[in-house]
Amino acid sequence: MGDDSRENTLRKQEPDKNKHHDRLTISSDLKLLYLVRQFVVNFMRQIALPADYENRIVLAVDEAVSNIIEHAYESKADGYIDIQITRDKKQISFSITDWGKPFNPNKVKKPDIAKSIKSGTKGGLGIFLMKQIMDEVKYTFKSGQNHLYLVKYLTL
Amino acid sequence: MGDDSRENTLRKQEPDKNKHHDRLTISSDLKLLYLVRQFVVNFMRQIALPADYENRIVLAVDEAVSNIIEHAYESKADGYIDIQITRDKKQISFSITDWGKPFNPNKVKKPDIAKSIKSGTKGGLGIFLMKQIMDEVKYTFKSGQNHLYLVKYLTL
Amino acid sequence: MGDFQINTQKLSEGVTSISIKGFLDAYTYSEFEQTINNLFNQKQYKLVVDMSNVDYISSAGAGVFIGAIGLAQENNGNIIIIRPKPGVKEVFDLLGLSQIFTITNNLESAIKTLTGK
Amino acid sequence: MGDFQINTQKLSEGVTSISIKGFLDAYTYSEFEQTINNLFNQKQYKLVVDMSNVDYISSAGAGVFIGAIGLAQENNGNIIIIRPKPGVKEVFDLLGLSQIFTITNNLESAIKTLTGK
Ligand SMILES: Nc1ncnc2c1ncn2[C@@H]1O[C@H](COP(=O)(O)OP(=O)(O)O)[C@@H](O)[C@H]1O
Ligand SMILES: Nc1ncnc2c1ncn2[C@@H]1O[C@H](COP(=O)(O)OP(=O)(O)O)[C@@H](O)[C@H]1O
Repeated sequence: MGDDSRENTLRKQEPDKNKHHDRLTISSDLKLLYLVRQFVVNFMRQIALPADYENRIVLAVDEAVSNIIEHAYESKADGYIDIQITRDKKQISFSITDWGKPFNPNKVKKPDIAKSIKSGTKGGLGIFLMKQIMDEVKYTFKSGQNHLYLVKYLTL
Repeated sequence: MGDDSRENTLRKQEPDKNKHHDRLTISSDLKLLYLVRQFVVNFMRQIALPADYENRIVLAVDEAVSNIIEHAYESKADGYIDIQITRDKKQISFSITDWGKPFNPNKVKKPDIAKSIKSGTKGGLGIFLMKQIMDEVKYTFKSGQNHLYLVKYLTL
Repeated sequence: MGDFQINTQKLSEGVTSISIKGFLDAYTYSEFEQTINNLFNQKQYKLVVDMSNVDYISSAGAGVFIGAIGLAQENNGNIIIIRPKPGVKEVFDLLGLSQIFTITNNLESAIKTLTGK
Repeated sequence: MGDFQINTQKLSEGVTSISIKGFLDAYTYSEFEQTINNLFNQKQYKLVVDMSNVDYISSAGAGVFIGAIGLAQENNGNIIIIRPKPGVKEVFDLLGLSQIFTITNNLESAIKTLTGK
Protein backbone atom coordinates (compact mmCIF):
# COMPACT_ATOMS: atom_id res chain seq x y z
CA MET A 1 0.00 0.00 0.00
CA GLY A 2 2.89 2.33 0.74
CA ASP A 3 3.88 2.34 -2.90
CA ASP A 4 0.40 2.72 -4.27
CA SER A 5 -0.39 5.70 -2.13
CA ARG A 6 2.92 7.28 -2.92
CA GLU A 7 2.14 6.96 -6.63
CA ASN A 8 -1.16 8.73 -6.11
CA THR A 9 0.47 11.35 -4.00
CA LEU A 10 2.93 11.95 -6.75
CA ARG A 11 0.28 12.86 -9.26
CA LYS A 12 -1.77 14.90 -6.83
CA GLN A 13 1.05 16.87 -5.27
CA GLU A 14 3.04 17.66 -8.37
CA PRO A 15 3.71 21.41 -8.26
CA ASP A 16 1.68 23.34 -10.78
CA LYS A 17 3.96 26.09 -12.00
CA ASN A 18 1.10 28.26 -13.24
CA LYS A 19 -1.09 28.26 -10.17
CA HIS A 20 -0.01 30.82 -7.63
CA HIS A 21 -2.07 30.01 -4.62
CA ASP A 22 -0.94 28.99 -1.20
CA ARG A 23 -2.60 28.32 2.11
CA LEU A 24 -1.58 28.03 5.73
CA THR A 25 -3.73 27.35 8.75
CA ILE A 26 -1.92 27.90 12.00
CA SER A 27 -2.70 28.14 15.69
CA SER A 28 -3.17 31.62 17.17
CA ASP A 29 0.13 31.98 18.96
CA LEU A 30 2.25 35.13 18.78
CA LYS A 31 5.28 32.88 19.03
CA LEU A 32 4.44 31.56 15.57
CA LEU A 33 4.34 34.91 13.77
CA TYR A 34 7.80 34.23 12.36
CA LEU A 35 6.40 31.14 10.59
CA VAL A 36 3.62 33.22 9.07
CA ARG A 37 6.22 35.67 7.78
CA GLN A 38 8.31 32.80 6.47
CA PHE A 39 5.28 31.44 4.64
CA VAL A 40 4.58 34.81 2.99
CA VAL A 41 8.24 35.35 2.06
CA ASN A 42 8.38 31.88 0.63
CA PHE A 43 5.35 32.50 -1.56
CA MET A 44 6.71 35.80 -2.80
CA ARG A 45 10.08 34.30 -3.69
CA GLN A 46 8.34 31.54 -5.63
CA ILE A 47 6.53 34.10 -7.77
CA ALA A 48 9.69 36.21 -8.04
CA LEU A 49 8.17 39.44 -6.81
CA PRO A 50 10.59 42.39 -6.67
CA ALA A 51 12.30 42.55 -3.28
CA ASP A 52 10.94 45.98 -2.42
CA TYR A 53 7.44 44.57 -2.24
CA GLU A 54 8.52 41.79 0.07
CA ASN A 55 9.24 43.65 3.29
CA ARG A 56 6.06 45.73 3.14
CA ILE A 57 3.71 42.92 2.27
CA VAL A 58 5.14 40.68 4.97
CA LEU A 59 4.65 43.55 7.41
CA ALA A 60 1.01 44.10 6.44
CA VAL A 61 0.19 40.40 6.88
CA ASP A 62 2.10 40.23 10.16
CA GLU A 63 0.06 43.19 11.45
CA ALA A 64 -3.18 41.55 10.41
CA VAL A 65 -2.32 38.23 12.04
CA SER A 66 -0.92 39.91 15.17
CA ASN A 67 -4.20 41.77 15.58
CA ILE A 68 -6.21 38.61 15.19
CA ILE A 69 -4.18 36.82 17.84
CA GLU A 70 -4.09 39.74 20.29
CA HIS A 71 -7.61 41.04 19.84
CA ALA A 72 -9.88 38.47 18.19
CA TYR A 73 -8.39 35.62 20.23
CA GLU A 74 -7.27 37.78 23.19
CA SER A 75 -3.78 36.28 23.04
CA LYS A 76 -5.05 32.75 23.62
CA ALA A 77 -3.31 30.09 21.56
CA ASP A 78 -6.30 27.81 21.08
CA GLY A 79 -7.75 29.48 17.98
CA TYR A 80 -6.90 29.05 14.32
CA ILE A 81 -6.03 31.49 11.60
CA ASP A 82 -6.35 30.58 7.96
CA ILE A 83 -4.22 32.51 5.48
CA GLN A 84 -4.67 32.19 1.75
CA ILE A 85 -2.47 33.97 -0.75
CA THR A 86 -3.36 34.33 -4.41
CA ARG A 87 -1.29 35.97 -7.05
CA ASP A 88 -3.20 37.01 -10.14
CA LYS A 89 -1.87 38.89 -13.13
CA LYS A 90 -2.34 42.29 -11.58
CA GLN A 91 -2.34 41.76 -7.83
CA ILE A 92 -1.43 39.72 -4.83
CA SER A 93 -4.26 39.14 -2.39
CA PHE A 94 -4.56 37.70 1.09
CA SER A 95 -7.70 36.22 2.50
CA ILE A 96 -7.35 35.81 6.24
CA THR A 97 -10.02 34.05 8.29
CA ASP A 98 -10.43 33.71 12.03
CA TRP A 99 -13.11 32.38 14.34
CA GLY A 100 -12.52 34.84 17.17
CA LYS A 101 -14.43 37.86 18.44
CA PRO A 102 -16.12 39.84 15.69
CA PHE A 103 -14.27 43.01 14.83
CA ASN A 104 -15.74 46.32 13.75
CA PRO A 105 -13.00 48.32 12.06
CA ASN A 106 -15.03 51.52 12.22
CA LYS A 107 -14.30 51.73 15.92
CA VAL A 108 -10.61 52.15 15.23
CA LYS A 109 -9.30 55.72 15.27
CA LYS A 110 -6.37 56.89 13.19
CA PRO A 111 -3.22 56.99 15.27
CA ASP A 112 -1.98 60.38 16.40
CA ILE A 113 1.68 59.69 16.92
CA ALA A 114 2.55 63.10 18.33
CA LYS A 115 -0.16 62.61 20.93
CA SER A 116 0.95 59.03 21.62
CA ILE A 117 4.45 60.27 22.32
CA LYS A 118 3.16 62.86 24.78
CA SER A 119 0.98 60.37 26.62
CA GLY A 120 3.50 57.53 26.46
CA THR A 121 0.88 55.25 24.95
CA LYS A 122 0.73 53.70 21.55
CA GLY A 123 -1.74 51.74 19.51
CA GLY A 124 -3.58 51.93 16.26
CA LEU A 125 -0.34 51.58 14.35
CA GLY A 126 -1.01 48.15 12.92
CA ILE A 127 -4.17 48.97 11.02
CA PHE A 128 -2.60 52.24 9.87
CA LEU A 129 0.38 50.35 8.42
CA MET A 130 -1.88 47.78 6.76
CA LYS A 131 -3.78 50.60 5.05
CA GLN A 132 -0.59 52.42 4.11
CA ILE A 133 0.82 49.33 2.43
CA MET A 134 -2.20 47.65 0.89
CA ASP A 135 -4.42 48.96 -1.89
CA GLU A 136 -7.53 47.28 -0.51
CA VAL A 137 -8.35 46.37 3.11
CA LYS A 138 -11.79 44.87 3.68
CA TYR A 139 -13.32 43.25 6.74
CA THR A 140 -16.45 41.17 6.86
CA PHE A 141 -18.03 39.07 9.60
CA LYS A 142 -20.26 36.21 8.48
CA SER A 143 -21.48 33.02 10.16
CA GLY A 144 -19.00 33.23 13.00
CA GLN A 145 -16.01 33.99 10.80
CA ASN A 146 -14.00 37.17 10.49
CA HIS A 147 -12.66 37.64 7.00
CA LEU A 148 -9.95 40.10 6.23
CA TYR A 149 -9.12 40.70 2.61
CA LEU A 150 -5.90 42.50 1.71
CA VAL A 151 -4.92 43.37 -1.85
CA LYS A 152 -1.76 44.86 -3.26
CA TYR A 153 -1.77 45.88 -6.92
CA LEU A 154 1.37 44.93 -8.77
CA THR A 155 2.88 47.37 -11.21
CA LEU A 156 5.77 45.39 -12.55
CA MET B 1 -8.64 49.51 24.99
CA GLY B 2 -5.71 48.97 22.67
CA ASP B 3 -3.30 49.97 25.40
CA ASP B 4 -4.97 48.00 28.18
CA SER B 5 -4.95 44.79 26.23
CA ARG B 6 -1.37 45.34 25.20
CA GLU B 7 -0.40 45.68 28.86
CA ASN B 8 -2.08 42.39 29.65
CA THR B 9 -0.49 40.78 26.66
CA LEU B 10 2.87 41.92 27.88
CA ARG B 11 2.54 40.12 31.15
CA LYS B 12 1.01 37.02 29.65
CA GLN B 13 3.36 36.63 26.72
CA GLU B 14 6.60 37.49 28.39
CA PRO B 15 9.04 34.73 27.45
CA ASP B 16 9.77 32.42 30.35
CA LYS B 17 13.39 31.48 30.00
CA ASN B 18 13.02 28.36 32.12
CA LYS B 19 10.08 26.78 30.39
CA HIS B 20 11.06 24.85 27.33
CA HIS B 21 7.82 24.02 25.72
CA ASP B 22 6.54 24.99 22.33
CA ARG B 23 3.49 24.21 20.28
CA LEU B 24 2.41 24.49 16.67
CA THR B 25 -0.85 23.49 15.10
CA ILE B 26 -0.74 23.52 11.34
CA SER B 27 -2.85 22.39 8.41
CA SER B 28 -2.03 19.04 6.85
CA ASP B 29 -0.28 20.21 3.71
CA LEU B 30 2.99 18.72 2.47
CA LYS B 31 3.86 22.18 1.18
CA LEU B 32 4.13 23.32 4.80
CA LEU B 33 6.64 20.72 5.96
CA TYR B 34 9.41 23.31 5.73
CA LEU B 35 7.57 25.41 8.33
CA VAL B 36 7.37 22.43 10.66
CA ARG B 37 11.12 21.92 10.26
CA GLN B 38 11.69 25.62 10.86
CA PHE B 39 9.63 25.40 14.03
CA VAL B 40 11.67 22.46 15.34
CA VAL B 41 15.00 24.06 14.41
CA ASN B 42 13.91 27.25 16.11
CA PHE B 43 13.06 25.43 19.31
CA MET B 44 16.34 23.57 19.32
CA ARG B 45 18.37 26.74 18.79
CA GLN B 46 16.54 28.38 21.68
CA ILE B 47 17.57 25.61 24.00
CA ALA B 48 21.08 25.56 22.51
CA LEU B 49 21.14 21.87 21.66
CA PRO B 50 24.37 20.66 20.03
CA ALA B 51 24.15 20.95 16.25
CA ASP B 52 24.60 17.22 15.63
CA TYR B 53 21.25 16.54 17.28
CA GLU B 54 19.50 19.10 15.15
CA ASN B 55 19.55 17.47 11.72
CA ARG B 56 18.43 14.08 13.02
CA ILE B 57 15.67 15.32 15.25
CA VAL B 58 14.28 17.57 12.53
CA LEU B 59 14.34 14.56 10.21
CA ALA B 60 12.44 12.32 12.63
CA VAL B 61 9.71 14.91 13.13
CA ASP B 62 9.50 15.60 9.41
CA GLU B 63 9.03 11.87 8.79
CA ALA B 64 6.30 11.67 11.41
CA VAL B 65 4.42 14.66 10.04
CA SER B 66 4.89 13.57 6.42
CA ASN B 67 3.34 10.21 7.29
CA ILE B 68 0.40 11.85 8.99
CA ILE B 69 -0.30 14.05 5.98
CA GLU B 70 0.21 11.31 3.38
CA HIS B 71 -1.42 8.42 5.21
CA ALA B 72 -3.67 9.60 8.05
CA TYR B 73 -5.04 12.49 5.95
CA GLU B 74 -4.43 10.85 2.56
CA SER B 75 -2.64 13.98 1.31
CA LYS B 76 -5.69 16.17 1.87
CA ALA B 77 -4.92 19.62 3.25
CA ASP B 78 -8.05 20.00 5.35
CA GLY B 79 -6.81 18.29 8.50
CA TYR B 80 -4.75 19.61 11.39
CA ILE B 81 -1.60 18.42 13.06
CA ASP B 82 -0.66 19.52 16.52
CA ILE B 83 3.00 19.37 17.48
CA GLN B 84 4.22 19.94 21.00
CA ILE B 85 7.87 19.97 21.97
CA THR B 86 9.09 19.70 25.53
CA ARG B 87 12.63 19.79 26.69
CA ASP B 88 13.22 18.37 30.13
CA LYS B 89 16.52 17.91 31.88
CA LYS B 90 17.27 14.60 30.25
CA GLN B 91 15.29 14.51 27.04
CA ILE B 92 13.51 16.29 24.27
CA SER B 93 10.06 14.92 23.49
CA PHE B 94 7.51 15.47 20.76
CA SER B 95 3.83 14.86 21.17
CA ILE B 96 2.17 14.86 17.76
CA THR B 97 -1.61 14.61 17.42
CA ASP B 98 -3.78 14.17 14.37
CA TRP B 99 -7.47 13.54 13.74
CA GLY B 100 -7.02 11.38 10.64
CA LYS B 101 -7.36 7.67 9.98
CA PRO B 102 -6.29 5.47 12.89
CA PHE B 103 -2.89 3.94 12.39
CA ASN B 104 -1.70 0.56 13.54
CA PRO B 105 2.10 0.57 13.51
CA ASN B 106 2.26 -3.20 13.90
CA LYS B 107 1.22 -3.50 10.28
CA VAL B 108 4.41 -1.82 9.13
CA LYS B 109 7.21 -4.10 8.02
CA LYS B 110 10.87 -3.25 8.33
CA PRO B 111 12.23 -1.99 5.03
CA ASP B 112 14.41 -4.34 3.02
CA ILE B 113 16.42 -1.88 0.99
CA ALA B 114 18.22 -4.47 -1.11
CA LYS B 115 14.84 -5.87 -2.11
CA SER B 116 13.42 -2.39 -2.71
CA ILE B 117 16.26 -1.67 -5.09
CA LYS B 118 15.60 -4.87 -7.03
CA SER B 119 11.90 -4.22 -7.32
CA GLY B 120 12.27 -0.48 -7.93
CA THR B 121 9.87 0.27 -5.10
CA LYS B 122 10.48 1.99 -1.84
CA GLY B 123 8.59 2.60 1.36
CA GLY B 124 8.86 1.94 5.04
CA LEU B 125 11.87 4.21 5.25
CA GLY B 126 10.21 6.94 7.30
CA ILE B 127 9.26 4.85 10.31
CA PHE B 128 12.63 3.10 10.15
CA LEU B 129 14.42 6.47 10.32
CA MET B 130 12.20 7.64 13.16
CA LYS B 131 13.09 4.54 15.14
CA GLN B 132 16.77 4.84 14.26
CA ILE B 133 16.92 8.40 15.53
CA MET B 134 14.56 8.43 18.50
CA ASP B 135 14.92 6.54 21.76
CA GLU B 136 11.17 6.11 22.19
CA VAL B 137 8.47 5.93 19.51
CA LYS B 138 4.94 5.30 20.80
CA TYR B 139 1.60 5.41 19.02
CA THR B 140 -1.82 5.48 20.62
CA PHE B 141 -5.29 6.01 19.22
CA LYS B 142 -7.90 7.38 21.62
CA SER B 143 -11.22 9.15 21.14
CA GLY B 144 -10.62 9.87 17.48
CA GLN B 145 -7.08 11.13 17.95
CA ASN B 146 -3.81 9.59 16.87
CA HIS B 147 -1.02 10.39 19.27
CA LEU B 148 2.57 9.90 18.37
CA TYR B 149 5.13 10.34 21.09
CA LEU B 150 8.80 10.66 20.18
CA VAL B 151 11.59 10.96 22.73
CA LYS B 152 15.29 11.59 22.33
CA TYR B 153 17.48 11.24 25.39
CA LEU B 154 20.08 13.94 25.74
CA THR B 155 23.55 13.07 26.84
CA LEU B 156 25.18 16.46 26.97
CA MET C 1 14.48 33.57 15.64
CA GLY C 2 15.67 31.17 18.27
CA ASP C 3 18.13 33.89 18.70
CA PHE C 4 16.32 36.92 20.06
CA GLN C 5 18.67 38.77 22.34
CA ILE C 6 18.86 42.13 24.05
CA ASN C 7 22.05 43.38 25.63
CA THR C 8 22.53 46.62 27.48
CA GLN C 9 25.84 48.30 28.09
CA LYS C 10 26.69 51.42 30.06
CA LEU C 11 28.74 53.77 27.92
CA SER C 12 30.43 56.94 29.13
CA GLU C 13 28.62 59.94 30.60
CA GLY C 14 25.32 58.34 31.48
CA VAL C 15 24.63 56.92 28.06
CA THR C 16 23.35 53.34 27.83
CA SER C 17 23.40 51.33 24.62
CA ILE C 18 20.81 48.65 23.93
CA SER C 19 21.73 46.10 21.26
CA ILE C 20 18.94 43.99 19.85
CA LYS C 21 19.40 40.84 17.83
CA GLY C 22 16.65 39.05 15.93
CA PHE C 23 13.24 40.50 15.23
CA LEU C 24 10.97 42.88 17.09
CA ASP C 25 7.43 41.71 16.53
CA ALA C 26 4.27 41.31 18.60
CA TYR C 27 5.89 38.38 20.39
CA THR C 28 9.29 39.83 21.25
CA TYR C 29 8.53 43.53 21.71
CA SER C 30 7.61 43.10 25.38
CA GLU C 31 11.14 42.05 26.29
CA PHE C 32 12.45 45.23 24.67
CA GLU C 33 9.81 47.28 26.50
CA GLN C 34 10.82 45.67 29.77
CA THR C 35 14.48 46.49 29.13
CA ILE C 36 13.66 50.14 28.58
CA ASN C 37 11.40 50.28 31.63
CA ASN C 38 14.17 48.82 33.75
CA LEU C 39 16.59 51.46 32.51
CA PHE C 40 14.06 54.22 33.20
CA ASN C 41 13.65 52.86 36.71
CA GLN C 42 17.41 53.22 37.11
CA LYS C 43 17.07 56.81 35.85
CA GLN C 44 18.88 56.00 32.62
CA TYR C 45 17.20 58.17 30.02
CA LYS C 46 19.99 58.60 27.46
CA LEU C 47 19.66 55.58 25.24
CA VAL C 48 21.29 54.46 22.01
CA VAL C 49 19.48 51.54 20.41
CA ASP C 50 21.73 49.55 18.09
CA MET C 51 19.47 48.01 15.46
CA SER C 52 22.22 46.63 13.20
CA ASN C 53 21.26 43.04 14.03
CA VAL C 54 17.51 43.51 13.81
CA ASP C 55 16.15 41.83 10.70
CA TYR C 56 12.55 42.82 11.08
CA ILE C 57 10.33 45.18 13.03
CA SER C 58 6.54 45.46 13.12
CA SER C 59 4.31 48.09 14.70
CA ALA C 60 4.57 46.40 18.09
CA GLY C 61 8.33 47.00 18.04
CA ALA C 62 7.98 50.54 16.75
CA GLY C 63 5.37 51.16 19.44
CA VAL C 64 7.98 50.63 22.14
CA PHE C 65 9.98 53.56 20.77
CA ILE C 66 6.86 55.72 20.56
CA GLY C 67 5.82 54.82 24.08
CA ALA C 68 9.26 55.55 25.55
CA ILE C 69 10.71 58.61 23.84
CA GLY C 70 8.41 61.09 25.59
CA LEU C 71 9.50 60.04 29.08
CA ALA C 72 13.15 59.97 28.01
CA GLN C 73 12.96 63.54 26.69
CA GLU C 74 11.08 64.81 29.74
CA ASN C 75 14.02 63.58 31.80
CA ASN C 76 16.67 65.34 29.78
CA GLY C 77 17.35 62.20 27.75
CA ASN C 78 16.52 60.83 24.34
CA ILE C 79 16.38 57.62 22.34
CA ILE C 80 18.66 57.48 19.32
CA ILE C 81 18.49 54.68 16.80
CA ILE C 82 21.67 53.55 15.15
CA ARG C 83 22.38 51.41 12.10
CA PRO C 84 18.92 50.12 11.16
CA LYS C 85 18.81 47.83 8.11
CA PRO C 86 16.89 49.20 5.10
CA GLY C 87 13.79 47.09 5.81
CA VAL C 88 13.68 48.30 9.40
CA LYS C 89 14.29 51.91 8.41
CA GLU C 90 11.42 51.57 5.93
CA VAL C 91 8.98 50.78 8.75
CA PHE C 92 10.06 53.91 10.64
CA ASP C 93 9.51 55.85 7.42
CA LEU C 94 6.06 54.34 6.85
CA LEU C 95 5.03 55.37 10.37
CA GLY C 96 6.48 58.87 9.99
CA LEU C 97 8.92 58.18 12.82
CA SER C 98 12.03 59.12 10.88
CA GLN C 99 11.18 62.77 11.50
CA ILE C 100 10.69 62.22 15.22
CA PHE C 101 13.64 59.98 16.00
CA THR C 102 17.28 60.65 15.35
CA ILE C 103 18.55 57.80 13.20
CA THR C 104 22.25 57.60 12.44
CA ASN C 105 24.91 55.10 11.47
CA ASN C 106 27.45 56.69 13.75
CA LEU C 107 27.67 55.76 17.43
CA GLU C 108 30.02 58.66 18.22
CA SER C 109 27.63 61.25 16.88
CA ALA C 110 24.74 59.57 18.71
CA ILE C 111 26.63 59.86 22.00
CA LYS C 112 27.50 63.50 21.26
CA THR C 113 23.87 64.30 20.61
CA LEU C 114 22.82 62.65 23.86
CA THR C 115 25.47 64.27 26.05
CA GLY C 116 25.16 67.61 24.28
CA LYS C 117 28.87 67.77 23.55
CA MET D 1 12.39 26.88 -0.19
CA GLY D 2 10.76 29.23 -2.65
CA ASP D 3 13.75 28.18 -4.55
CA PHE D 4 13.44 24.48 -5.30
CA GLN D 5 15.08 23.84 -8.65
CA ILE D 6 16.20 20.89 -10.70
CA ASN D 7 18.44 21.29 -13.72
CA THR D 8 19.65 18.56 -16.01
CA GLN D 9 22.63 18.83 -18.29
CA LYS D 10 24.00 16.38 -20.81
CA LEU D 11 27.67 15.79 -20.20
CA SER D 12 30.04 13.84 -22.48
CA GLU D 13 29.64 10.14 -23.35
CA GLY D 14 26.02 9.65 -22.40
CA VAL D 15 26.34 10.96 -18.89
CA THR D 16 23.64 13.33 -17.61
CA SER D 17 24.06 15.48 -14.55
CA ILE D 18 21.12 16.46 -12.39
CA SER D 19 21.63 19.46 -10.11
CA ILE D 20 19.16 19.97 -7.32
CA LYS D 21 18.75 23.13 -5.32
CA GLY D 22 16.71 23.46 -2.13
CA PHE D 23 15.33 20.54 -0.17
CA LEU D 24 14.12 17.09 -1.09
CA ASP D 25 11.21 16.29 1.17
CA ALA D 26 7.80 14.65 0.86
CA TYR D 27 6.60 17.71 -1.05
CA THR D 28 9.40 18.17 -3.57
CA TYR D 29 10.61 14.60 -4.13
CA SER D 30 8.06 13.94 -6.88
CA GLU D 31 9.61 16.53 -9.14
CA PHE D 32 12.96 14.81 -8.76
CA GLU D 33 11.33 11.44 -9.43
CA GLN D 34 9.72 12.86 -12.54
CA THR D 35 13.06 14.19 -13.77
CA ILE D 36 14.65 10.77 -13.42
CA ASN D 37 11.71 9.03 -15.08
CA ASN D 38 11.97 11.42 -18.02
CA LEU D 39 15.66 10.65 -18.39
CA PHE D 40 15.00 6.91 -18.22
CA ASN D 41 12.37 7.33 -20.94
CA GLN D 42 15.09 8.95 -23.06
CA LYS D 43 17.32 5.97 -22.27
CA GLN D 44 19.66 8.06 -20.14
CA TYR D 45 20.79 5.72 -17.40
CA LYS D 46 24.16 7.20 -16.48
CA LEU D 47 23.35 9.86 -13.95
CA VAL D 48 25.38 12.13 -11.71
CA VAL D 49 23.28 13.85 -9.08
CA ASP D 50 24.90 17.02 -7.80
CA MET D 51 23.65 17.51 -4.24
CA SER D 52 25.91 20.42 -3.33
CA ASN D 53 22.97 22.82 -3.12
CA VAL D 54 20.62 20.47 -1.28
CA ASP D 55 20.18 21.61 2.30
CA TYR D 56 17.95 18.83 3.48
CA ILE D 57 16.71 15.40 2.44
CA SER D 58 14.11 13.16 4.05
CA SER D 59 13.18 9.55 3.33
CA ALA D 60 10.94 10.62 0.45
CA GLY D 61 13.96 12.11 -1.31
CA ALA D 62 16.18 9.14 -0.49
CA GLY D 63 13.41 6.85 -1.74
CA VAL D 64 13.78 8.30 -5.22
CA PHE D 65 17.37 7.09 -5.33
CA ILE D 66 16.40 3.66 -4.04
CA GLY D 67 13.58 3.36 -6.53
CA ALA D 68 15.75 4.36 -9.49
CA ILE D 69 19.18 2.79 -9.07
CA GLY D 70 18.03 -0.75 -9.90
CA LEU D 71 16.68 0.21 -13.31
CA ALA D 72 19.75 2.35 -14.03
CA GLN D 73 22.09 -0.54 -13.27
CA GLU D 74 20.03 -3.05 -15.27
CA ASN D 75 20.55 -0.76 -18.25
CA ASN D 76 24.30 -0.53 -17.92
CA GLY D 77 24.07 2.74 -16.03
CA ASN D 78 24.29 3.95 -12.47
CA ILE D 79 23.39 6.84 -10.20
CA ILE D 80 26.31 8.60 -8.56
CA ILE D 81 25.87 11.20 -5.88
CA ILE D 82 28.30 14.06 -5.72
CA ARG D 83 29.07 16.67 -3.08
CA PRO D 84 26.35 16.06 -0.48
CA LYS D 85 26.44 18.37 2.55
CA PRO D 86 27.15 16.63 5.88
CA GLY D 87 23.49 16.65 6.97
CA VAL D 88 22.42 15.07 3.69
CA LYS D 89 25.22 12.52 3.79
CA GLU D 90 24.10 11.63 7.32
CA VAL D 91 20.66 10.60 6.06
CA PHE D 92 22.23 8.28 3.47
CA ASP D 93 24.32 6.82 6.29
CA LEU D 94 21.31 6.34 8.57
CA LEU D 95 19.52 4.45 5.80
CA GLY D 96 22.58 2.35 5.00
CA LEU D 97 22.67 3.80 1.48
CA SER D 98 26.28 4.94 1.65
CA GLN D 99 27.32 1.34 0.99
CA ILE D 100 25.01 1.00 -2.00
CA PHE D 101 25.56 4.33 -3.70
CA THR D 102 28.81 5.77 -4.88
CA ILE D 103 29.19 9.14 -3.18
CA THR D 104 32.09 11.37 -4.17
CA ASN D 105 33.11 14.99 -4.18
CA ASN D 106 34.73 14.68 -7.57
CA LEU D 107 32.73 15.06 -10.78
CA GLU D 108 35.59 13.77 -12.94
CA SER D 109 35.86 10.52 -11.04
CA ALA D 110 32.08 10.14 -11.09
CA ILE D 111 32.09 10.43 -14.89
CA LYS D 112 34.96 7.96 -15.13
CA THR D 113 33.09 5.46 -13.01
CA LEU D 114 29.98 5.81 -15.17
CA THR D 115 31.74 5.55 -18.51
CA GLY D 116 34.10 2.83 -17.29
CA LYS D 117 37.18 4.79 -18.35
N1 LIG E 1 -8.70 41.45 14.31
C1 LIG E 1 -9.15 42.25 15.31
N2 LIG E 1 -10.12 41.81 16.12
C2 LIG E 1 -10.59 42.58 17.12
N3 LIG E 1 -10.13 43.83 17.37
C3 LIG E 1 -9.17 44.33 16.59
C4 LIG E 1 -8.63 43.56 15.52
N4 LIG E 1 -7.69 44.31 14.92
C5 LIG E 1 -7.65 45.47 15.58
N5 LIG E 1 -8.53 45.51 16.59
C6 LIG E 1 -8.77 46.67 17.49
O1 LIG E 1 -8.28 47.83 16.80
C7 LIG E 1 -7.29 48.50 17.61
C8 LIG E 1 -6.21 49.06 16.72
O2 LIG E 1 -5.46 48.02 16.12
P1 LIG E 1 -3.99 48.28 15.63
O3 LIG E 1 -4.01 49.43 14.70
O4 LIG E 1 -3.42 47.07 15.05
O5 LIG E 1 -3.18 48.70 16.92
P2 LIG E 1 -2.83 47.81 18.22
O6 LIG E 1 -3.17 46.41 17.92
O7 LIG E 1 -1.38 48.03 18.39
O8 LIG E 1 -3.65 48.40 19.33
C9 LIG E 1 -6.81 47.45 18.57
O9 LIG E 1 -6.31 48.00 19.77
C10 LIG E 1 -8.04 46.59 18.80
O10 LIG E 1 -8.85 47.17 19.79
N1 LIG F 1 0.51 8.26 10.53
C1 LIG F 1 0.17 7.20 9.75
N2 LIG F 1 -1.13 6.94 9.54
C2 LIG F 1 -1.51 5.92 8.77
N3 LIG F 1 -0.64 5.08 8.17
C3 LIG F 1 0.66 5.29 8.32
C4 LIG F 1 1.14 6.36 9.12
N4 LIG F 1 2.48 6.32 9.11
C5 LIG F 1 2.83 5.28 8.34
N5 LIG F 1 1.75 4.64 7.86
C6 LIG F 1 1.79 3.41 7.03
O1 LIG F 1 3.04 2.80 7.24
C7 LIG F 1 3.75 2.65 6.00
C8 LIG F 1 5.23 2.87 6.19
O2 LIG F 1 5.48 4.21 6.55
P1 LIG F 1 6.92 4.84 6.27
O3 LIG F 1 7.92 4.00 6.93
O4 LIG F 1 6.92 6.25 6.68
O5 LIG F 1 7.13 4.77 4.70
P2 LIG F 1 6.33 5.49 3.51
O6 LIG F 1 5.45 6.54 4.14
O7 LIG F 1 7.39 6.05 2.67
O8 LIG F 1 5.55 4.42 2.84
C9 LIG F 1 3.11 3.65 5.07
O9 LIG F 1 3.20 3.28 3.73
C10 LIG F 1 1.68 3.66 5.56
O10 LIG F 1 0.95 2.62 4.98
